[in-house]
Amino acid sequence: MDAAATTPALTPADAIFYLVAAVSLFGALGVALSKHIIYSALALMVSLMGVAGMFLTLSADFVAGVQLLIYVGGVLVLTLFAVMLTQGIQDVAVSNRAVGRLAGAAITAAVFLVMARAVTSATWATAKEPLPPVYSTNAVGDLLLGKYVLPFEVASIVLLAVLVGAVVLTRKETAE
Amino acid sequence: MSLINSVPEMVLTTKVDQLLNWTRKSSLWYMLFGLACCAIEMMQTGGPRSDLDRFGMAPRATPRVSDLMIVAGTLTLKMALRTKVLYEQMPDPKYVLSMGSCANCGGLFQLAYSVCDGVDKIIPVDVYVPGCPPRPEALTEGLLLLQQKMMQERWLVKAERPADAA
Amino acid sequence: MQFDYVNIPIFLGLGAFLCALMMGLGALLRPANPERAKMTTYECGEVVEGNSWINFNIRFYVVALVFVIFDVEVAFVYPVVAVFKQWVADGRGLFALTEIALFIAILVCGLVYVWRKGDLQWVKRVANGPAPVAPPRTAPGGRVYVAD
Amino acid sequence: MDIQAIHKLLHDRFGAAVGPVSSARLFEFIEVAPDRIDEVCYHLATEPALLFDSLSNLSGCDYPLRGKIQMVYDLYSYTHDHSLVLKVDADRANPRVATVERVWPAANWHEREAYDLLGVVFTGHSDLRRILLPDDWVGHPLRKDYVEAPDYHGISTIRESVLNIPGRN
Amino acid sequence: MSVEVEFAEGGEAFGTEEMTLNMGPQHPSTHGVLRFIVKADGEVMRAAVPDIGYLHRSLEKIAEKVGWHGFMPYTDRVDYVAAMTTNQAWAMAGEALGGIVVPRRGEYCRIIACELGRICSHLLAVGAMGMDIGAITPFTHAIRERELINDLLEELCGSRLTFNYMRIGGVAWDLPPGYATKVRRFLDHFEPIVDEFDDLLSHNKIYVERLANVAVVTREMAIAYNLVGPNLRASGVPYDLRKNRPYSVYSDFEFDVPVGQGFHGTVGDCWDRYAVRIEEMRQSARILRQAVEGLPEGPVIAKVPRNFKPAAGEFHSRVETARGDQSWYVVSDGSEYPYRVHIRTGSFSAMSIVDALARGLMIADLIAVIASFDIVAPEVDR
Amino acid sequence: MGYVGNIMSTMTTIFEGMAVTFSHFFRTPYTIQYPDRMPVRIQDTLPYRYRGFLEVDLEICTGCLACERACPIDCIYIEARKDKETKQMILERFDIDLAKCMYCGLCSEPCPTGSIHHTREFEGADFSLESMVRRYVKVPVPAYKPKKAGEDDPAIVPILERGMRYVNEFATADSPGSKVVTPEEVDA
Amino acid sequence: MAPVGLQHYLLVSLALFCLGLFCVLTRRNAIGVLMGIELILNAAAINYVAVSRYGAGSFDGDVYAIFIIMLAAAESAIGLAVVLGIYRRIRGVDVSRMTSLQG
Amino acid sequence: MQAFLDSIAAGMEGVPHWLVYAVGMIAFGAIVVFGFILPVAGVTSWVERRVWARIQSRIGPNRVGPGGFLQWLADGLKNLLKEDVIPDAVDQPLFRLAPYVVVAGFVGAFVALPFAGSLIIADLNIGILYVTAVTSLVVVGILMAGWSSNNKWSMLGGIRSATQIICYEIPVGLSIFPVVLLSGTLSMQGIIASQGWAPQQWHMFHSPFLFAAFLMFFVGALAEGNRTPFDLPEAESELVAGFATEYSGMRSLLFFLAEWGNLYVIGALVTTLFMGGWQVPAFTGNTLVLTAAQFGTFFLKAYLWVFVAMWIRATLPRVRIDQLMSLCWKYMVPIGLVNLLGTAVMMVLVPEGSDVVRWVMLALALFVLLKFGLRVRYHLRRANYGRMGLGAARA
Ligand code: SF4
Ligand code: SF4
Ligand code: SF4
Repeated sequence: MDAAATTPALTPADAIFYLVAAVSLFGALGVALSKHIIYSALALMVSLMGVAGMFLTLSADFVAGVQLLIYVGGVLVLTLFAVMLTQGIQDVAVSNRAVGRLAGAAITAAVFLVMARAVTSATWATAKEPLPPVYSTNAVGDLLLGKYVLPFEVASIVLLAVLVGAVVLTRKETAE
Repeated sequence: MSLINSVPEMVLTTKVDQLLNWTRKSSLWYMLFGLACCAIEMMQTGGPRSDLDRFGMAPRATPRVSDLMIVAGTLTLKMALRTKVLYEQMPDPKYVLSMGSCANCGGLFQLAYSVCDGVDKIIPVDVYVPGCPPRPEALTEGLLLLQQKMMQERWLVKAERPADAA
Repeated sequence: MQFDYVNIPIFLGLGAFLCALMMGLGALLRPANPERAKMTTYECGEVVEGNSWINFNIRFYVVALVFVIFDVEVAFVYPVVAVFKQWVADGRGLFALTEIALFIAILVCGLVYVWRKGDLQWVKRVANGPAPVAPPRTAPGGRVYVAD
Repeated sequence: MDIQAIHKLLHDRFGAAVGPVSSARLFEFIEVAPDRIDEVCYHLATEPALLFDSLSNLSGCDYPLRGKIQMVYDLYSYTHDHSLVLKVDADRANPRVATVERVWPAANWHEREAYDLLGVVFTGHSDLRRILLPDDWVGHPLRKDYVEAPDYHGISTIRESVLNIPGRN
Repeated sequence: MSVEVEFAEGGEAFGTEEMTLNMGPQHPSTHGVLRFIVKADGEVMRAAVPDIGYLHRSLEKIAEKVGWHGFMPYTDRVDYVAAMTTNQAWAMAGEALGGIVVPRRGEYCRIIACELGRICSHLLAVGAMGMDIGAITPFTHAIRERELINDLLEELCGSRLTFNYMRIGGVAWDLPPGYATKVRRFLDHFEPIVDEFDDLLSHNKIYVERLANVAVVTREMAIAYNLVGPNLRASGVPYDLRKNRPYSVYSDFEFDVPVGQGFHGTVGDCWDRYAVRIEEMRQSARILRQAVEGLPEGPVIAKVPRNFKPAAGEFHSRVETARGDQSWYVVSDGSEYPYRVHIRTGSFSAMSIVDALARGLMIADLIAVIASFDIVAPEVDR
Repeated sequence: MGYVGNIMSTMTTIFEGMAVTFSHFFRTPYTIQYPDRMPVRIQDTLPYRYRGFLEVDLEICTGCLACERACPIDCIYIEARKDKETKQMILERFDIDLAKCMYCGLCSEPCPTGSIHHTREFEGADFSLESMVRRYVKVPVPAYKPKKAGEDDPAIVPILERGMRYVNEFATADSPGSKVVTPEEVDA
Repeated sequence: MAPVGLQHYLLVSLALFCLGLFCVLTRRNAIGVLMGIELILNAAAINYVAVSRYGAGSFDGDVYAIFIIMLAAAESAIGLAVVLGIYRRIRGVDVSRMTSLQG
Repeated sequence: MQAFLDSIAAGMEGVPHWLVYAVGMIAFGAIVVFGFILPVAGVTSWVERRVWARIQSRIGPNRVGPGGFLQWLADGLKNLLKEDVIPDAVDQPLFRLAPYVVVAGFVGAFVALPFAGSLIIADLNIGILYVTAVTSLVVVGILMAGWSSNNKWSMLGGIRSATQIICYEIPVGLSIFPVVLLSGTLSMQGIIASQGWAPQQWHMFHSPFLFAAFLMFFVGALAEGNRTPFDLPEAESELVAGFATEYSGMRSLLFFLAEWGNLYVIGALVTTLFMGGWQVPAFTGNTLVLTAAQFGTFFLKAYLWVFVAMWIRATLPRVRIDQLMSLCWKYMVPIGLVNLLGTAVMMVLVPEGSDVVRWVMLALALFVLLKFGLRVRYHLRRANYGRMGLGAARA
């Protein structure tokens, strides 16, 4: 929808953007703060879907689809399996945690401020308008078969390695 | 916030009550609870010849989703305790139909040392069906009787449920 | 295009709303008298033994693991097959075909590997195993008298 | 092989532990001492000539007048297609019979049942628990002098007849 | 702990905890009120300990209270799926002790009733088996055929399930007019239905996969645990009381004793137990045809005093019920009440073997095992 | 069976099974639409021997208590006393507990006149057990006395005939088996 | 408010990144850490896409994003496998005791 | 739909467009959810019971409303009035949330499902990918339900169900690829447009590979929908009611709603991918009539598969979990890969596909149908208890 049609205050597109951004950040907060690991996993789901939304606003619909397919359908489920199949995996009584919450918050805040400064101050080549919505799947396909054909194949090798590696890991555990 | 038994008697509320009763009686899900010989007849009642499904009555595996507990068979003392638990795990509104002499009053096993003569010693019974075993049609008749009883109940209106035996 | 996608959250919302509506209506009309006994966990009428949140068999997890890898593969192949027709039309079909074939071939190696290693087997012995045998006859003697 | 021959074999081996061949009118049986029954059965089950490979029934019966509880072993051999009945008289006050569970696994549950209903203790049995009745049950119902408990976990076991018959059951 | 490693890949080593599942007493699959305490690791069972007695109706004690004639209706309840055979066992005990000879026609009536009952029971067994494996239709079809048999028996003795048809000395009612024709008509209809069962269920790939090679019972194990009837025969032991020690008039009839062939798997697996039952239905049909053909004339019951007092003595009465050799140990002290009755049933021994079989199988298989043994709760508990 | 073999056998067997189930769409359903949508009352389709609820015809009850004695579980209760002057049996109570009865038929077997007999009635579901006790004697009635010369009272005759027919259904040692139609005979 | 531009996306992804970082720093158990890492990877993916949209105006960003997602999946697969392994050994997942990885 | 809203928006002056769009979209969504999904799911439950009943030579629900048609309504209302039990042991928030996630996940699939040529909520570019992706929500929901119930049956059921669904996403995805190869797009309408209305133009009959893909897709979809022979999670004889064991009243019904609705989704997908979707010959110029015809065609085609699913459920036993896995990984995945490559090769060799193959495939299919008919006739001839009728033995 063209921005001209409405008041400069807040175009629907922008509204949608803020919405999804809010969703993903909210989810991320949940991940960071929630007590029970399962809840953070579900918060992660929310966040991931928010990110998928942002991909959409960037008219990268295929990436969004993949995000949904792999992250929510794959990684998240895998995580849930791990958490559900091994109880007590989240409540381990340990004295020395990596970093205290406060410290962690401080560090994070610092990082955020510095980088935010950088982001806002730097001038980005925003001259170009975002592309008109096109059929991104085919574009990606063409790239994968053409420009990125080597990474494409490498990816499959990586996957192979991961598959074998992970399975071997689990089997090593089982074997002993 | 529930409207149950809190609305004054009105034509409307009576009508609504009838509607609610109608839905309840037209989908009476009974829990699979065959205990002895009568269980066979209960199966046959669900079977092709006299098909309980006609009345929208379907067997259910868990007490959580069932409205009716058909106590079909001899209730031994060992089983009686479990029966109570299962009955209590059913969500309201729940009904109990006692099928066969054993469930009614112990029947021929009143002579036994290990049999709880009568399920009504454990849980409130709504309808008794005589027979040993009651043939499928007899069970069907008992269920229809139960349906009649359900139609009498009042939900919205300030009134006691007749079924409130508990 | 974003217009199209806005429908997705709307539908998800509607789905949730559907549930909310049902539960809400129900809340008005359904009886509620929770008793302690009613709130116990169902276990075929028995008293529950132990929590069900336990360490489950890892087997399920391994399967999920294999799944994730192949899920990624599927995700990769989607765009490629989508453009394949175009490429064939442009006469570069053979090249694309080889690429896809190579990609899949490599993954098939993985599949074959886990298959051979028996990670797709659910349990090592479920059937075909040695049939259980009756305990062997043991000559009496060494009496153990139970106390009474 | 007929019962006389079997009895001869057993008698030669176990002597006094094996009683004479006596008759229960419709079948004949051999009486065995309660603490030797397992050895006798083991012999019967393993001796190639006999090879009683299955215990087809194990019943018990309470004789308060004789002060005995009698266990009846009904053996059958699928290999030789012959059968044999053994009897064991246990003292009613303190009935103890050696287990044959290790000879025929089938005996396991039969003995548990006999323990449950008759109170016969099978010495050496791997897990001698009640099998039919709940563990907290009192008494052994199949004893002739068993009296029913008035109630079980608050469930009364008596039900007055609706026929309210004066002065009857 | 070697077992874990042998069974479930990565059970113990991965610190998997065992999950204790209570299967039953109220459970859709267990036939009647049986209970199994299953120790499972994921889907694999480490143990499945049966806990029985939820239907213990103290029949053996009641027998001592109600007298010889009065106990007949109770025998119906020992095995309510095929009550006729239990009737017969009790009647035979009484006759043996009382020295009564049953008229030939009476024996024929009994056999007709018993074989109908056997078909009835096997129908339920195979149907329930399909049901437990997840096929809902065969069960209802089995029920449908049962209804026809019920009609026949109802006409014969006035009840669908608890027949109380036999009396010590014979049977209570003679065959009603035209019965032979009706039986024959039923068989003409029924035999194709069995073939249809084969097409619908028996050889279905999924079904076979679920049953073949599962819970194999070797010949030795079957004998050691004293399995009887179809379960024993499925393990390849051709032993059937009706053939090996013919009681009643079974010696008059032509019929085969089906044994497990390991058709789809190993001899003695679940599928064999199923197949044996299917085949036995056909054999029963054969017997029925011959029985209604060669029906002799004459009375159906001998003279038996109303207060029947057999001379003191003991007897092992054994009949081949649908669940196999059922052995009754009956003691009479010459009074009008039996002194002691003990019933050893097929299901009891079948139940005692389950634990030994279940280790290492999957939870789903336990269901198949129970079903394949055709265990009926009252027979186990009595 | 090999890889392909598995697939093929799966296909074919499932195909066969589907054919069987599909054929049932062309077969008439087997259901009897009890209670309301039936051509005839189901009771009338039941066989004569059906053991439904018990019924007592007091007109022909001799008060011999044979039934009460025969019942293994005492669910029949009869009170009969002999009238001093008329030497007449008077039935004062005749109760049957249908909730306890096991419908075994042992009571109707010894009845000399077939007064107590099973009907083909089975619909007795109710909300209470008390209502299942059948009390046949409302007011004390004199028991029936069989006459040497056979029954002549027109009011009793049909009932007695019914009773005797019922009794005759039970096989006795001397009842000939010829009641049965021989296999060759086709049934009407 | 200015119309949404590249900077907005960058800021959001930055925020995501920081939250992920926070997770990684403060989470006590390894699975939490893995989740944090996933958040970070997401942030990166957003950057790629956004930049390539607004900057180059091409689809290369999408491809990168897909590769990142692929890597994230791989990482979590391996990571979880390791975590499970350790947990099953020392009954508890805790990065501060990762030393038990060697051994 | 966008065009339609555009026209409205153009018509309305003064009202901000986004408002019109928002209202319009929500309205359409509501129509689909409450006017289509609910009734279809409900009626499906009733039809299913009737179909089973007939196969089991029963009658099935026929008392509630005309021919029992209102049975589903009664069931729904009844469960609405059932007490809502939430056991103590459960994890409350997740337990309450799970049905929402499941239902949302399955309703979400309808966004991309076409109903007719011009009737589709949103013809997403990644339509089919989206549909497969959004089902993963259902997995998460089921896992939540199973875990939060803190009941052993639920736990087993939930894990089983999740494992099964995710695993079968692979074969399903693989069997979608050949179609995508042929149509060169992921969008639903695009896929439909790349086929014709005539059977031999359907992807199904394009080549043996496609037909195999079609079978695999259907089987895989059944497995994803937890339908027999893959209904392990609700295996009543083993796990009492699977992950829904502890759920009572409305909550449990919501799961069933998702299951029944899912049936239609399966049918619609099969129709779209392999059976030419809503395509009808352009017999009239009237758009309205044409759309109606297309809708009818699509619905019937889709419901045909719903019926087949019910029929299968009434016929087949249930597989064991390890067999489920080996079927997926050892049979369907390899075959799926072969399909993919085979189709690709074929496209390289004969880019337009060969009509000969199409006709041969069609002929083969018809032959199988004929054979089937003959078998049915044979079974009817052999044993028809209809001849016995009521009280055969009573006579
Ligand atoms: S009432 Fe009769 S048929 Fe029913 S369970 Fe009791 S004894 Fe069996
Ligand atoms: S039918 Fe049996 S139980 Fe009933 S009254 Fe007669 S004898 Fe007693
Ligand atoms: S009913 Fe028959 S048996 Fe009973 S008292 Fe009367 S006459 Fe005698």
